[in-house]
Amino acid sequence: MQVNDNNFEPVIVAFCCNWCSYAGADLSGTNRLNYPTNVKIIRVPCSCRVNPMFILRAFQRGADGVIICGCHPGDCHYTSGNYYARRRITLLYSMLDFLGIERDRTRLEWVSAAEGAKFAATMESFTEQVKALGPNRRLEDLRCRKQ
Amino acid sequence: MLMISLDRLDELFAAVAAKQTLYLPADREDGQAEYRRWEDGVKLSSRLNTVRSAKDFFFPQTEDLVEFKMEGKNIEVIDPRKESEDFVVFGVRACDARSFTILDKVYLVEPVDSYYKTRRDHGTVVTMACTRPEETCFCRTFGIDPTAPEGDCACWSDGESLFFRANTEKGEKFVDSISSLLDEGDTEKLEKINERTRDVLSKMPLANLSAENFGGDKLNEYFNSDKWGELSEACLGCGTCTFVCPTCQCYDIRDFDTGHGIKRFRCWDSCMYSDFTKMAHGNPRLTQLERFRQRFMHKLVYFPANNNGEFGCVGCGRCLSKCPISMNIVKVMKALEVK
Amino acid sequence: MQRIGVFVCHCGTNIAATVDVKAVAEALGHEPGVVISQDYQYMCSESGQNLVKDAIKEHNLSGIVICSCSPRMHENTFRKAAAAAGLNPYLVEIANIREQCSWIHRDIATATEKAIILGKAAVAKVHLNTPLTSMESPVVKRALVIGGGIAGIQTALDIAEAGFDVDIVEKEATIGGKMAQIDKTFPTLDCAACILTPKMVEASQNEKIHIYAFSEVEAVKGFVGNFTVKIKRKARYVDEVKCTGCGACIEKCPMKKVPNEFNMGLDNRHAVYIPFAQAVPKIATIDPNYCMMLKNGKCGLCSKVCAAGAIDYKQQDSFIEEKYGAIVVATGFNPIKLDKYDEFSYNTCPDVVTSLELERLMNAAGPNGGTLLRPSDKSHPHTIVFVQCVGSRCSDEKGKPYCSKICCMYTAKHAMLIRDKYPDTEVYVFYIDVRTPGKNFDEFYRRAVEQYNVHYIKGMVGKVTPKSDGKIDVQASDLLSNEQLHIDADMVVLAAAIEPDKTARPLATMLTTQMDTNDFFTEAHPKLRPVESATAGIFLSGACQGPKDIPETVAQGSAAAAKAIGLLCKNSITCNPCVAHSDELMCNGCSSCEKVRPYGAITYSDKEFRMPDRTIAVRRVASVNPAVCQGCGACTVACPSGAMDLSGFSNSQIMAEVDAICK
Amino acid sequence: MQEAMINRAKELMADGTVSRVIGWKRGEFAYDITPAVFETAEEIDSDFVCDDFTAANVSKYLIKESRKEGRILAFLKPCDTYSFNQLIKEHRIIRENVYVIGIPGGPKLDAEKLKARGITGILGVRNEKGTLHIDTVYGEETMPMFEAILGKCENCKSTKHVVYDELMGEEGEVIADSGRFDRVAELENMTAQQRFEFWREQLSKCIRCNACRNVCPACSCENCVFDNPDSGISNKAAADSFEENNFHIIRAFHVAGRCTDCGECSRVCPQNIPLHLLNRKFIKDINELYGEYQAGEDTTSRAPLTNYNADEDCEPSIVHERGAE
Repeated sequence: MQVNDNNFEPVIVAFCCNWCSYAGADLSGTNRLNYPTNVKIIRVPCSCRVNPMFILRAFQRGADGVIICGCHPGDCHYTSGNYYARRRITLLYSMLDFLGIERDRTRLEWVSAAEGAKFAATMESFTEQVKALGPNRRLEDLRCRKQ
Repeated sequence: MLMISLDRLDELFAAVAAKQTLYLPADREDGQAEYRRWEDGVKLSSRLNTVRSAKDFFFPQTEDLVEFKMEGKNIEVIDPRKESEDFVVFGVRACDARSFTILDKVYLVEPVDSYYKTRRDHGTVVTMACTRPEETCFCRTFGIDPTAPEGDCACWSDGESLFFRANTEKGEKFVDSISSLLDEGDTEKLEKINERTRDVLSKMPLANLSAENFGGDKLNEYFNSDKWGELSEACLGCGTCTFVCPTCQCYDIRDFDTGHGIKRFRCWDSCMYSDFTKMAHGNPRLTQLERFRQRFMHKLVYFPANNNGEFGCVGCGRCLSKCPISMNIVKVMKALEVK
Repeated sequence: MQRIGVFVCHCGTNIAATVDVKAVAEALGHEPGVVISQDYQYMCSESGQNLVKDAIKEHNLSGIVICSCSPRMHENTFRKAAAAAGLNPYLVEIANIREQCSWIHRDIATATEKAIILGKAAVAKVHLNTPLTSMESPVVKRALVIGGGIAGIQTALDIAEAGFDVDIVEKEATIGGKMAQIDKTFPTLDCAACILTPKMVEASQNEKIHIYAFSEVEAVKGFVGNFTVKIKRKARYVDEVKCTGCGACIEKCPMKKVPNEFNMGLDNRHAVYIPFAQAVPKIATIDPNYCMMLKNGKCGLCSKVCAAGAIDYKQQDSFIEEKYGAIVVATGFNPIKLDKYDEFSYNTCPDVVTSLELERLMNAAGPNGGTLLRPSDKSHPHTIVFVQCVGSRCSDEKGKPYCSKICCMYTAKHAMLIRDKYPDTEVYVFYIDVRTPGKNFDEFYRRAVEQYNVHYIKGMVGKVTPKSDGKIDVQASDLLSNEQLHIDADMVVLAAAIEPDKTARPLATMLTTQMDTNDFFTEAHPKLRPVESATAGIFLSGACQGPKDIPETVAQGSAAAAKAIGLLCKNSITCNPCVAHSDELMCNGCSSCEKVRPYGAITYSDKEFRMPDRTIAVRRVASVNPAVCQGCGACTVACPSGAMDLSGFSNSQIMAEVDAICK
Repeated sequence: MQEAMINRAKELMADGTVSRVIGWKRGEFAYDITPAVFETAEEIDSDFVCDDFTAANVSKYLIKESRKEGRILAFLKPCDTYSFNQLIKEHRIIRENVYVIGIPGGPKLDAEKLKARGITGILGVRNEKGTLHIDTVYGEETMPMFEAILGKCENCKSTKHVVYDELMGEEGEVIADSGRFDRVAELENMTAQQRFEFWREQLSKCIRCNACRNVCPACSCENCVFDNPDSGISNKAAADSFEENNFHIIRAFHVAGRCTDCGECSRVCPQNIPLHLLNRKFIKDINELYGEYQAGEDTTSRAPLTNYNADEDCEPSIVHERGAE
């Protein structure tokens, strides 16, 4: 069922915390570090703001991959938000895996405000990873599929 | 009567399915039966009381009504219906067959529901007489004879052969389409089986349940009964009874934003839900007691009051076996009945 | 109906070179609700801002989207511009098409396509933005310092200096803390009392400072700028106002065998006592555990001799409640208990002492009047062994995983002082590492080794055994020469690890501040906000945040004071309006949100509600204090019913962005 | 046991300790038991039942009942006490308004397992030494009792009551080797494709009747996100396979760390979807990743999802390292 032609351009949603990862994304821009246009960033105050509903919503609406980026453990602007996020997201990803959704469609990465290069590299590799999987068919809403 | 040997059923189904889609009750792994599209290898279940009723074929749980597409400031309205294909629903019990009569009274009166009507027009209902009723069966309470089912075409099994009788024009067409496979057979054994079925039914726990004291006459008395509180107190407010019910006909209409348009669809609703009939001003039935009462008043009082005494229940027994807390129309009738 | 304006910035060629800004403006102009969409060279310039302001007025805009650089750069600029034009500043959204688009992509077609999608997401979000108003919360111009050691004293003095009232709550009978017990300070060897006591007096005489000694914090309510603190004033059985501190009661008290805590139990005091001569406040305290009068009603001598009539055997604990704008925690430290270190014979041999006990043994006001004598037989010790890292840098459960930081230096000090005063004494120091980062610290240590010939031996002490002849056998290994050593010592001094005071944990719970696993208070940011706790309005001073020497403690005390002063200077605090809020009708009162709140902004109360089924019900519901909430959103996900949502980043706003990006 | 319960209930009502009793009321057949509140000794005498079919967990009803005037007596099976305790922890039940009597648990029986064997026209069921004698209109049928055990009792986690005011019968214990995670592990060891197909087949049966949600003691929200049009994910029917998945994922996630594994969700599912496996997956993950945790065991501990361990918590990438791809 895999549609794996080279023209496949995945839609990738990246939730980035305002204080570290969003700034890290800005830094990769400031340093002109290229990463694929497939990645579209949504700014959230903290990785702990990311509700599993948002992730599922993205897949419903046609995302092929979802990545969450937050401050490194210990560096959360709100001291502990990313620790809660880490548990929640671990369990959610594990559940998606349990339901047979491809593991490589989801990722969580800690990116600091100084890690512009890491941000770009992460997005590059994640996009490649999702591209290799082909379009999300297992967790999409057929009604939302582009015609 | 025309008949076919039971070992030739596959041949029969193949012949039907060659011309139109055929659905029939088939066994599931968990021991329950469900309607399945026939294909090679699908066997007719011995349990005709499927979890979901045959209502699904004419009034599916969700159904797209219309689509809107927006282009700039223009809105394009699209009818999503494709030309419906003919289909056959096989193995419908007498109670379920009667449910179509009830649904027809709702959907085929003016204004006619064209979505429902299209499906009714294209579907042929082939019923089958019951031979092994369950303790939850009480169709006879509503005047249904499980050994003489309605439907476009009825059939009976005597354990060796399957006998056919067309009841309608559509039924005749159905019998014609398979006539090459049918032979004339003797119905003597059949009569005995029907007799035994009726006998078994009279020994069932619910054999003496009567609906004669229900109907529109005692509307206020039933509505104001002090029994509702006790009856509804354990109700979870889930929709199981309504969704397995062959006669529940309520739906909600919702819009779904697909990102590139709007799909307007309808889906089953349940009067047990707290947002049922919620309107701009709020909700007319705010407590579970009122919602619970609505369901049974509708089936036992309002519906017959508006439909020449026809009850909104066919006694199929699904809600009896599926209610998570085992509260059901039989318990309601027994508790409520005013002689 | 929304009337949205879209403004696409060229940023010179920063954006325009890789993104077709005209195409972006054109495409976004077709989005629902968008009534005007234009591009401009430099949107952040004065004229660019005017363009935005004019459009807001001219088109009566209900929301604007700026497609430009990162919101981290100019979000505030455009919010101010919107406000100036009469539009609520929170009806502004930024689409980051520079850092996150034009600067990272090279192909114009794809970059433009992405910019349009980012713009659409911002438009979708702004549709759901609501006007937000920053709340103003008044600040009570009074600070509370919890702990009256050198950290607390310094903080209080600095805050008072700035003109604000400040209260010190000290659980002991006198302020002064650990520093009052110390003999000399490193690396200058000046007398601790000589530099501390003037500060104690200064604090007591400062009319802005009020000292609640022999008191404890009982409860804390409220939030930044507006805390209400209940303080327990423990009964001294002496009227603080009447007592002159003359000491007549102490002289007459027949109960003389009470272990003297101030001297680490190395000598005795009376049942009525003043901890030490320079105590502040200098008020006598009766110890109810030993006072005959309080125990069995027989005595009453002190009451008879007190000319001021200050003795009050019937005194009870009393409580006062006070409001504060800021709270500084300065609860300090204690050496750990050495009960578990049987190998050092601390519990069995009186000549094995801790470093703090040694301070008292050497202090002129100590049990021996400043002459170093063995506690056991009051003889002069000739061989002294110091054992470092007793319980510090310890991997097992007996000790602490961290370095206590001060031990290396005070041991060098002790060794040097002993060698200086008693040159006939041999001093050995067993160490794992000698850590001397700090101004003049390493020079100090080297003096001890080179000038005073202190024997520093890298190695561990395995066992300390008292011998029958009164000597102590110290069995140790020298790691450098790889030898086993036996030293016949007269005294052994253990550098016990230090730990936060036991009162810190319950206090942290009251203050809703965070602690690490060692019970040190956690700072809001380890590098950038080292003297603030994560809870607004709570500041950290001294060793309660981590092991510190005196200069660091004083520095942090002043830093905490500066932060507190910064807060107290304000008449009110402007709160970030992008905070959580709870829909009380949907709240289940399950407390999930309360568990993940980092700032203590969520509280519960029972409220009466008219329920959907017409009944009146009392329900437990959460409410968020917008002055305390910092808007992280942890609670919104913990809440299963979705009652908790975050202004500015609401569920529906984020989902609208998701939808726009994915379609 | 039933008689002892009836006597004790009447005693407690007579001496004024309680004013009402929540338990189970007999139905038309041998198995159709309804949870019910009894207000008089007569009602109890005539209708109160506690037998092989009284499987329903009455804890959730106590949210409402404990807020009514007067104290209510609740008979709780071991598994029910976990739900009860969890609801106490979440401040949903007012403890002092409930008098809890711990009663022995199951195994309870599942009438559907009788019917799945073709046994129908059931008039009565007798349980004799591990064999069920089922009296039907078609004659007597027998089957081994263990084959009729209700799904939720098959891997009982504990026969211990974690909360009660009074205990009837022997106190049990936590069953360490219940094997309740075996099926989850089996699924984990399948390929992603097989898991996907398994769950598609199961979840496509869902009719969104909400029975699982409405019976669930952990799903006690005033207003469920799936009913709330403002939540953005409300829906009434699973109009697409995504919504079938979404509902069950979100529901399991919302009760993760709170679900006591009482098994009511699977018991009430009219389509026999093994919903408890989703909850057990979360419980298994929590136990393995964050340390053993049993929701409802106590009323004070911090739930795994409202807690963290800064140094020891694993990264989400652990998903890549576990089980089959």
